[in-house]
Amino acid sequence: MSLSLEKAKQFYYQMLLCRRFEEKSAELYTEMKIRGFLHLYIGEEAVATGIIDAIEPDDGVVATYREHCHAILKGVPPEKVMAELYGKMEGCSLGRGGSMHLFDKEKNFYGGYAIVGGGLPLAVGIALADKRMGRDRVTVCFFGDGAVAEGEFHESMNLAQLWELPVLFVCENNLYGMGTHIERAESETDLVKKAKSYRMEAHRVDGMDVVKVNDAAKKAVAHVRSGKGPIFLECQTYRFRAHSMFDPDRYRSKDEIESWKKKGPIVTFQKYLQEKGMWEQIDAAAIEKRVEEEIEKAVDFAENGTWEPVSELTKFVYAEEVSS
Amino acid sequence: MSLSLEKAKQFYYQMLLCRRFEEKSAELYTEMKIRGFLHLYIGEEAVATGIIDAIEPDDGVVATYREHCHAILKGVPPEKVMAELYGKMEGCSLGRGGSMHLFDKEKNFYGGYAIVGGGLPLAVGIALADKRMGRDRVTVCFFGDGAVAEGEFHESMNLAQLWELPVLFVCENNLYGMGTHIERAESETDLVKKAKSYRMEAHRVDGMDVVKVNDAAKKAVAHVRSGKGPIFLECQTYRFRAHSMFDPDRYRSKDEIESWKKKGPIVTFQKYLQEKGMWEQIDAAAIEKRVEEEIEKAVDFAENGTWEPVSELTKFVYAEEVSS
Amino acid sequence: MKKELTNREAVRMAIDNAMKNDKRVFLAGEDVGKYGGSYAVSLGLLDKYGPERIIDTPLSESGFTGMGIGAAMNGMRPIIEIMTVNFSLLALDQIMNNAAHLLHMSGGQYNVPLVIRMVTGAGKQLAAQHSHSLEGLYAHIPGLKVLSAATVQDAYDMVNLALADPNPVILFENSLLYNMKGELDTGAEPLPIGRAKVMREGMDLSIFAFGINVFKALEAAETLAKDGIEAEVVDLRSLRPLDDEAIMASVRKTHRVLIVNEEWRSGSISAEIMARINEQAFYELDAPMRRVCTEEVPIPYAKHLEDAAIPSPEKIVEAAKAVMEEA
Amino acid sequence: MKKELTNREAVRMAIDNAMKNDKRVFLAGEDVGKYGGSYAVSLGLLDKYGPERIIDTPLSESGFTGMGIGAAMNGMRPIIEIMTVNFSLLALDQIMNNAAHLLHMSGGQYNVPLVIRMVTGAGKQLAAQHSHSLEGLYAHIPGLKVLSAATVQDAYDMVNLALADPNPVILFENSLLYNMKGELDTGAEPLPIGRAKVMREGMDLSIFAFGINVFKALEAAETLAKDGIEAEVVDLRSLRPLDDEAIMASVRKTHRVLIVNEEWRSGSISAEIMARINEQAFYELDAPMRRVCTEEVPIPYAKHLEDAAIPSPEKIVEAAKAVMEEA
Ligand SMILES: Cc1ncc(C[n+]2csc(CCOP(=O)(O)OP(=O)(O)O)c2C)c(N)n1
Ligand SMILES: Cc1ncc(C[n+]2csc(CCOP(=O)(O)OP(=O)(O)O)c2C)c(N)n1
Ligand SMILES: [Mg+2]
Ligand SMILES: [Mg+2]
Repeated sequence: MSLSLEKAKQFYYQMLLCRRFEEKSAELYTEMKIRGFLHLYIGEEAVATGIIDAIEPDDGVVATYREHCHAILKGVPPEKVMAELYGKMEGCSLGRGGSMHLFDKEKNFYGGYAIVGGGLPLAVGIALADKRMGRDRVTVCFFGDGAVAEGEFHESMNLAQLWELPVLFVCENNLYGMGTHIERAESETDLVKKAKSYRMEAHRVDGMDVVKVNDAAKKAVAHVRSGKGPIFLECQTYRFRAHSMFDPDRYRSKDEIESWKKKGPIVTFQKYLQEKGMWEQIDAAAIEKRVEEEIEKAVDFAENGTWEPVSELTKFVYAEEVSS
Repeated sequence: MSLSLEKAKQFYYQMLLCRRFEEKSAELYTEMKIRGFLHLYIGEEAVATGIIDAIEPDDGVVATYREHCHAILKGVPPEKVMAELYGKMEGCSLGRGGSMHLFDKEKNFYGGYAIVGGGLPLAVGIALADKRMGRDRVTVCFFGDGAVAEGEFHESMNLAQLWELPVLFVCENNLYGMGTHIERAESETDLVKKAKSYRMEAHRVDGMDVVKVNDAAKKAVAHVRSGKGPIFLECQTYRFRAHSMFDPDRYRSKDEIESWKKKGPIVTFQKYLQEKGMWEQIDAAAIEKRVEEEIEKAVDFAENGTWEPVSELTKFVYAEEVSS
Repeated sequence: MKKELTNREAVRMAIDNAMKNDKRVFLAGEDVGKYGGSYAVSLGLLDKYGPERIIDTPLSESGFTGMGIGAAMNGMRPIIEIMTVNFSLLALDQIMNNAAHLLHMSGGQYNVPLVIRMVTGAGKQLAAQHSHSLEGLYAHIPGLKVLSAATVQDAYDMVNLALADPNPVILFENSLLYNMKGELDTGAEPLPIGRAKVMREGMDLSIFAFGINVFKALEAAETLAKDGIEAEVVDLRSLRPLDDEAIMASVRKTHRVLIVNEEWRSGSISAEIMARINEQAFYELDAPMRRVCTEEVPIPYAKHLEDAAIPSPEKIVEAAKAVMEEA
Repeated sequence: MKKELTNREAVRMAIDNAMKNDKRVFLAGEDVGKYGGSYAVSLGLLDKYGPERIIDTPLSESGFTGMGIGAAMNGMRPIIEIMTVNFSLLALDQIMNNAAHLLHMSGGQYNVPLVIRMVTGAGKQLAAQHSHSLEGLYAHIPGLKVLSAATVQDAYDMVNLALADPNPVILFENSLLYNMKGELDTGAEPLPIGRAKVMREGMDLSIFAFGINVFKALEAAETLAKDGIEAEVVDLRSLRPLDDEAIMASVRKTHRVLIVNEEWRSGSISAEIMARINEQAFYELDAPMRRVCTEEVPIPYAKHLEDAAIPSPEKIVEAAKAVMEEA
């Protein structure tokens, strides 16, 4: 199945936007405009791009602390994400959440969670509510290979399959949980087998290839939406940057990183477009320019944002009114 | 492989001892000599009997709250177990633990644990210590089908296999976790498949047949002791009594219980011995008498036990001396 | 409408009514359905509402509690039953890091209207791993509300208050009270979250308690009365938020304080109450405050040792007298 | 032997020595090996001792903490590193129900000589799920010992004290202190578990603190001194057991009390200290005790909000003055 030109442009734009957004964030981190933990998704953009394209605006996404791109792709305006990284009131979590806790209820972006594995049970519950309320929605839950070792992964897989809930579990297998290679963390490194041990339908996909991810996601989403129960997708990918800005990256070789960069999602997609004869048509330069402008706009927005008055500190500890 | 007469006598004696011990306990419970939760193993005796026979006195056992028989089979004197159920100082846990927390360090009985799944990580650690210290020991960890849903099961399986530790995991699959049938608790009810998803060697065995359990256990223990890593054994069994003395047992049919009773471990073993022409030789009446005497002795011992002075209440909150 | 029923029936009735009136409400937990609830609270509800709304869960405390949080974020009103507080530690990450923090860390976007019920307390010879009282641990967490019912009326009202609240609410129930009978007025306006209740008036000292210890305190108060000491017994009811106003009002009246709770003494909620009285009514105190708590020991199995470990009317009387004997 | 080094180096050196001298000691936790420790505490130890003794674990807090308990029961002396206290909730069941209770529920047979190290505290803009201070929660649990190091000397000594203790010991380390330099005397007899330390003498009020807040309190004390207020600053060091004797001694000297800790105010260890002073030194108090704690809010990301949420020297000065201004 060949990609439409429109889709091709969209994917290229999205992946580039993600990439540049995070490169800029890294820069701003060294300038100390952004603080706390900053986990970059650079190298893994094909996964979120391919997956989130396959769902509807009404569908939900639950993500981790490495979720800038997921938020943006789910429709959270980059400027609101950037403002959040700055800690400004105009941020998508009003500056309370920071990089690890992006939220946007309007966009059905259920948040970034910083306890590894902690988002999975929530995705189960969101999906359960949809099923019980007879809604046609799908919930996509992203997590890393490291999360697979947590008990919550296991409990969530079982619940989701047992109750046949509309969840798409997306494991972003970038081979490392911080500095620990999956070979040193999992007795069985074939994660698809793990999902299957819950009788869950499960597939592996090349997470560096946005087209393949998108194809797999579309099939998976159709399955999940049709009421046939959850699906587990393992996306094999790699992070080009350190785990976080604090990580001296001592645990893997430069060679390993370089070899993965050669199959990076943007390069891979470019090659694909060239092969299909579409590369010229998408006008990469124009996209690059558009992305640049957007990033600039986002940074401006964040720079001009306001600091929430300290008197508001304890706001949002409790919801005041009975929500309907 | 045929059983020696000696073994046949031993198994019959052991299973009968377990059975009568617990029948007596139930009686004493209604007489309010025993209180708290009392979980009976009646119907499942072939499992612990067959397994514990396959290990050495020096090997360790970690068990659950349904562990009277495991303790006795591991060598804890029945009278010390009974005294524990009475809450007397002469009990194997000095009356502090009760039915759910039998311990006997001398016998390498590492205890009964009442948090479902809570014993598994301990077994991993005990085995890790043996491996690191170059000891030749095996740790057997018992748990129920219900425990398989807990995150700790998953984490423990992974750690044990990842580090190739000398643990034998014995899942006593009696089909129910309290009132919840495994079909309503596990999306995949084939528990062997779960273990295999950690690359762990795993087998299923008829848990009502002590000979089969024992055969499987001997092979498993040899494998584990040889340093080849952990093994998972699913023993299919059934509890004839309610979950605990509090359980009105509303969730399963009388028929179901009766049909399992027909294949109960003692009846099954009796049939086996008859087929092998050994039944007459074991002198069941003599064994019954011996068991009766032991139970009587145990009850006497417990009755004559002493109550720990209240002034000792806070003893054992902290170990006083630096242990070596 | 007034009627007499047990604590257990009151909780069940409140859940039943809520299920009937609000399709968003469901009950989930281990053995709440087919077994009928480990303490028979939800007995009969499965037949009435079916397995889609009375949900038996696997043994996965973290998983199904988190599930409840997600469902609450997505428009439902889940009641999660954690069989006993002892097992809630397995779900504490979900309760603290997600349920309690979500509203704040999302900048006010996601509130979590979740009710978590759990049985608390010792007294049944269930030994070290099954006898915890951890009310103070939960009351420490911003974002949660924490209630403890003593009376039949509160057993009923608190389920309703919790369900009506847009925040995560923890309900502690003591299984030893389930069979206790009392009067329920289903038409009465419930005393809100955050309000304590004076159960017995007295001028000589204030005894603050909650849950089962309210009754132990009332019993002690009767004994004390025979010795001419009139104790005021206050049922705290709401452990987060605490009713500072009611607490200080009683202190200003009696000038002497005794706190009774079943947690291990150090760091229990008794300490927080003492701290607040010190902060807000220091000059009202005529004597050091005292507390009767559980001894700092994992609860032993043997009955006489368990009894010695936890509060009793006798200990309360003794401590109250000690408070009165101070200068 | 005396030398100057950082807190991080002190902890590392203590672990290193223990590994060298006792084959039963091992270190296990997430990224303690190849990564070098998430805060570089164990950097270099993998090369020295190999993966059998410096054990990188999967993300399985409950699993590997329970593993440590089992290994401790079976003759080893494990040091389990839980990357930060925030993740320790996932292991709390193992810590409370097993590590803390095993000795008692086994009738004295199985002690658990386990050391659990974890990073605590806010101040790094890590927001709601990564900024907890839960010292009081752990100090509530009978069977545990709980220590918090402020100085380089204690960072070193406490590892040794914990390893020598036959009970499970929780060590809290504040990552903001890791780079702080100080003097270490490796030959000195360490101040035992259960002992507080006066860090600055003063006659006017007692400030009790631990961990990073000792330094905030000392800074505040300097400011106060300029206004003629001489604060005594006591580093509590041991949060379970608390050093009642040292606390009361200071109260009897100054008659005024301020407690500083970074937990959420309600139900934090400040409350327990107030409770004990009320119980043991009530008549010594000239004024209500006060406390500077973290506001009752999940820690926000934005720096100015985070700063506003947690204790600071300014807040301590202000509170100290308020204590002094009382009658
Ligand atoms: C429960 C828990 N333990 C530890 C951490 C610290 N930590 C943050 S991310 C991470 C690695 C997670 O790896 P993975 O799930 O593969 O996701 P990735 O970072 O590779 O995207 C660790 C150990 C945490 N946040 N939560
Ligand atoms: C963590 C935890 N959750 C719930 C319980 C209450 N409970 C005790 S036993 C049990 C059922 C366990 O079933 P299974 O593991 O199959 O063992 P069985 O009782 O059948 O031997 C439950 C729910 C508990 N003790 N611990
Ligand atoms: Mg990863
Ligand atoms: Mg079972």
